[in-house]
Amino acid sequence: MQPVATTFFFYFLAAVTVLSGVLVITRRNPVHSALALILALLGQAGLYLMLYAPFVAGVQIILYAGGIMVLFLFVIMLVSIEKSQKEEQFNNMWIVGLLAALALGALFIGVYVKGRDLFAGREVALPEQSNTQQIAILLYGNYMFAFEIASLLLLVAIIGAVVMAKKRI
Amino acid sequence: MVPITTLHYLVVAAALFVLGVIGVLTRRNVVIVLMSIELILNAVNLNLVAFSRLYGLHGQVFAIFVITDAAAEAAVGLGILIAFFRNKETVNVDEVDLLKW
Amino acid sequence: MLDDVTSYLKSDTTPGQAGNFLWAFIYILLIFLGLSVAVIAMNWLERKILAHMQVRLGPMRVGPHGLLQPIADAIKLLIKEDIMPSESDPFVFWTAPLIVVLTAFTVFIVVPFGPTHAVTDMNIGVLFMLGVSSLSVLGVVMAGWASNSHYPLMGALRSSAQMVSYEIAMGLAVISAVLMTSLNQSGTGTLSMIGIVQAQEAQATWFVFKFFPLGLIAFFVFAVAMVAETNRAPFDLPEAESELTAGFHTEYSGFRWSLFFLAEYSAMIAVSSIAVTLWLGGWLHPFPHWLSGETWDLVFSLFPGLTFVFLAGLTFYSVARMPKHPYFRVQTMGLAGFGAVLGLIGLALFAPPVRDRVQDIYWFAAKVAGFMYLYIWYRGTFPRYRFDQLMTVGWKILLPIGLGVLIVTAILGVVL
Amino acid sequence: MADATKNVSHLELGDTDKTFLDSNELIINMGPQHPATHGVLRVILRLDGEKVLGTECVIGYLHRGVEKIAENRTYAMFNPYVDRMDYVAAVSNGLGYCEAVEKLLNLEAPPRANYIRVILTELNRLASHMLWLGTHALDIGAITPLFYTFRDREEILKIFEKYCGARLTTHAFRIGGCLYETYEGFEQDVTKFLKFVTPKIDEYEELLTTNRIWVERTRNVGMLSAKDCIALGVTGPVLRASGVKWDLRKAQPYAAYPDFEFEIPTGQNGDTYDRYLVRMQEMRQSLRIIEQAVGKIPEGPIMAKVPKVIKPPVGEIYHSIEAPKGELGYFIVSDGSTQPYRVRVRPPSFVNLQALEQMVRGQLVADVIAVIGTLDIVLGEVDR
Repeated sequence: MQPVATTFFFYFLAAVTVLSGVLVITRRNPVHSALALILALLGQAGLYLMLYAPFVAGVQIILYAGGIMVLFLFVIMLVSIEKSQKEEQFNNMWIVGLLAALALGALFIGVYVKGRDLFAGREVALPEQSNTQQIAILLYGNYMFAFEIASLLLLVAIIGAVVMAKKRI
Repeated sequence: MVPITTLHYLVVAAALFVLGVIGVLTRRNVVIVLMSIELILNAVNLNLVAFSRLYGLHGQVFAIFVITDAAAEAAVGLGILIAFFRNKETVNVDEVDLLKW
Repeated sequence: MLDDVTSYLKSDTTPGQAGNFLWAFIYILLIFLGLSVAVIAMNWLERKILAHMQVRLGPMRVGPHGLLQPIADAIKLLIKEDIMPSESDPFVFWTAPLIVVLTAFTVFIVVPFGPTHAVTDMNIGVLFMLGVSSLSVLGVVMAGWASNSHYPLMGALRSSAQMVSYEIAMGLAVISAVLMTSLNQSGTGTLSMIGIVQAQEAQATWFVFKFFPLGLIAFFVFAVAMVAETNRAPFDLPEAESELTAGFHTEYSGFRWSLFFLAEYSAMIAVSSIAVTLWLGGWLHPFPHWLSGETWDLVFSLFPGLTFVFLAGLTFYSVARMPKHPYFRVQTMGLAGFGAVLGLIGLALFAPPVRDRVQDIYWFAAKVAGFMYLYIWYRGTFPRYRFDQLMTVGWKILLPIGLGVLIVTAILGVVL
Repeated sequence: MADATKNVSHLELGDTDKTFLDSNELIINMGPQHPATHGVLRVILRLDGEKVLGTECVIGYLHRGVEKIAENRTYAMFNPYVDRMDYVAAVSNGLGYCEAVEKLLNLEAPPRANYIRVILTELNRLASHMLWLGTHALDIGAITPLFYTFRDREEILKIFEKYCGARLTTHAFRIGGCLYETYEGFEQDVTKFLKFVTPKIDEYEELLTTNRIWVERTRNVGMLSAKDCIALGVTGPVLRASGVKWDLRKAQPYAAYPDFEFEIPTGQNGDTYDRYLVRMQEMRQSLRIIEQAVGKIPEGPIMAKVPKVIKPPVGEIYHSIEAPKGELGYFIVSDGSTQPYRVRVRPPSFVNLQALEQMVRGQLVADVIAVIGTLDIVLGEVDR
């Protein structure tokens, strides 16, 4: 499949992602934030597809948008949001935080401006058709140990979440 | 038009990262702070996947591990949030100022 | 432009793969129209079949044998007042049905109606379908939350818990089918929907019968999980009307409610398509390897036409049985006209160029229709599960079975 | 969402005025406009997630003051009103009232009238149980039995219609016997119906009795021990399903019941499934009674000698019969005038409904539906 209108789609998806990101951190209502985050995640899945990473895109949709965000919505529905909506949304030191984050952004910009030439033209065409197989080979070959650790981590997370959220164990 | 290079993706990722950091540092609502952390993790993922075009598929595998991490983090974080809300009846990070009560 | 048209007709890939925008767009339109027609037809058929199971006639008044009933319903829904609860969250309330309906339709991008009859063929086709259909949970949760009412909230909580837990069993069953694609050969397994059907063609068996009874068990797990995924009886707890009035869409009315309705039926068709693709050979006609050869090909290619001619015959039989009272004259004529249309379609489908192209779609649709009948049949016969029992079935029965099948399939795949 | 509780704080169901998650309590108003409450019953449920912490029944939406009306009507004039209480089993209601007044007047209906009464009452029991089965199954999610039972109940209603002109609120009996002689072909009709309905009951059982989902939904749901049943005054199939062999038709025989052989089906566990089985068995026993009665309806008058103006002697009387839903009792106080001084009805549904709280506490929301269905309440009777 040769990509079509790459430039347009890139800017479109990037805009969707970044604007949704802005909405995530500015909305008063957490549910709206969560919806914006879902949109950002979907936009990012599109970006993954453009980067020839269909498997990651699929995992992004199925796990992030379909799984983790449902969890978020669940919790938002459980906690009272009406009270928190009326309160002050930003903490006392918001200006410091903002400045720090902007400084970080400036740092990024600096680095990218300086190292711009490092990236150009070095892209290799990845085999898109066998992407899933390649990832599987890496995942169950080179990264077998990490994979097992990840499964253990998930188990611990399940137990932790149950312990935390259950009223009486 | 300028062809889309890895740098473009890195800029998007950096923007997302900065947005996430702003969210974490300035918002009071724990839920939104957790969502901002998700944004940060996603920015990292985007970087990893973008770099995998330069250095092979390892980046994509790492992205999958990061997603796993994000799932674990969300589960535990939201669990803590529920426990916290049950005790304090608020979701403001400012109020989380005790290690034990 | 013309080049685009002709080049696709001769090619052997899907328009999406060939980068043929025109045909991809045509396919999207066709699928959209086809789905809408299918949902309307399904609405009528469900009411009719259910009615006949329950010793009653079902819709009989609007048009002959109630054929125009779905249209009347649609008009009613469209012109009905659209009520939004005053305490609801308008934005979320408004977007929830859109999300549900969008996800239900998006899934059809990768559904292969034939080797070339799909919008596109992604190499993560199955993953894409599962992922996108799992997004509809979001719409359900949002609908329940935004209504700001207790019954919808409980319906949404039930629904999301149910869909999230059955997705796991479903995924395991799907993986075991995907594993079957790579058997006997090294590393050619695929997630592509078209690839899976082609693998069944190449291995000369439908995956239901593969490693008997493993394929059958995986299929069974999927068949149960898919009913739960679509919130249909006997797993229709989220909208159990005797408990939660209408579950998450209690507060919806008019057009928005009809979007939920549309989404439910398209989701049913979508999961049935996955089942057909993964286990029942997709567009392949029955016994593609025993009954091959030119004669059999001819016989099977006549089926679409025969079906429509049979339906036309049935319609004309009904016309003959219509009461001869002048009051029924318009209805009789309408029914006869309907039969004539069916007959004409049937005759058109006998034409050689058409019948070769349509055959794949026909077999696919026929298999999906079988599943649709199953859905109706379930609804007519089964009581409803309770929530804890539903979870027991999902986590303690389907999940272990799915895991077991997956492991055994993997071992057999390596050994054989 | 959390503030949804604030609107119901006046219900005084304990201290619920906390945030939704902290108290973990959710108050749901089930009814009066709810598809599964069999009319206008309103149940306020206190829920912890899906678990029921407590219930409160709010009744009276259908209160018409039947008992008060009785005080301003003559004995004969009040007779049709009782049909409107349990409108599903109107014949039984009429029977109970007529027999109570007869007892007060110290007269007896002639045997032929008694036989007709038994046949019609048992037919009515069948009709009532069929309606119960259909709606109960519908509540649990099986829609098809409803249409089957309504189809077969129709045949019973047709017999009623032929006999007395009314299908639902029949007013079939009069004080002292029956007003109407059986119509031409009554016995054939009933026999035909018996032949028709016996396989149908097997059909219902085929659909439900061994259906896994049905069994899972009903077994060990809404348990009620025999002791609780007696303490709460629960009667009828609900009591019998808990293992108590108590049926007024045997215990205090009335009408022509001593002449017939039948068994009292009982259950063991007192759960919803047992109640279902008991009612199914009762339907078969009713068929048996009708079968015995229809062959040997004695000849003779159908009306006892009743004075034109009914003026019972001063006194009081309590008479109860086994209605489809349980013990239906009439307590009538006469002051010697043409109008009763007081009529008190002991409706089985009202008393049985008391058990709801006991049966659903700690169970799930879906079980509330099943339990309301299995109690077989008719709101016309609960509210009167």
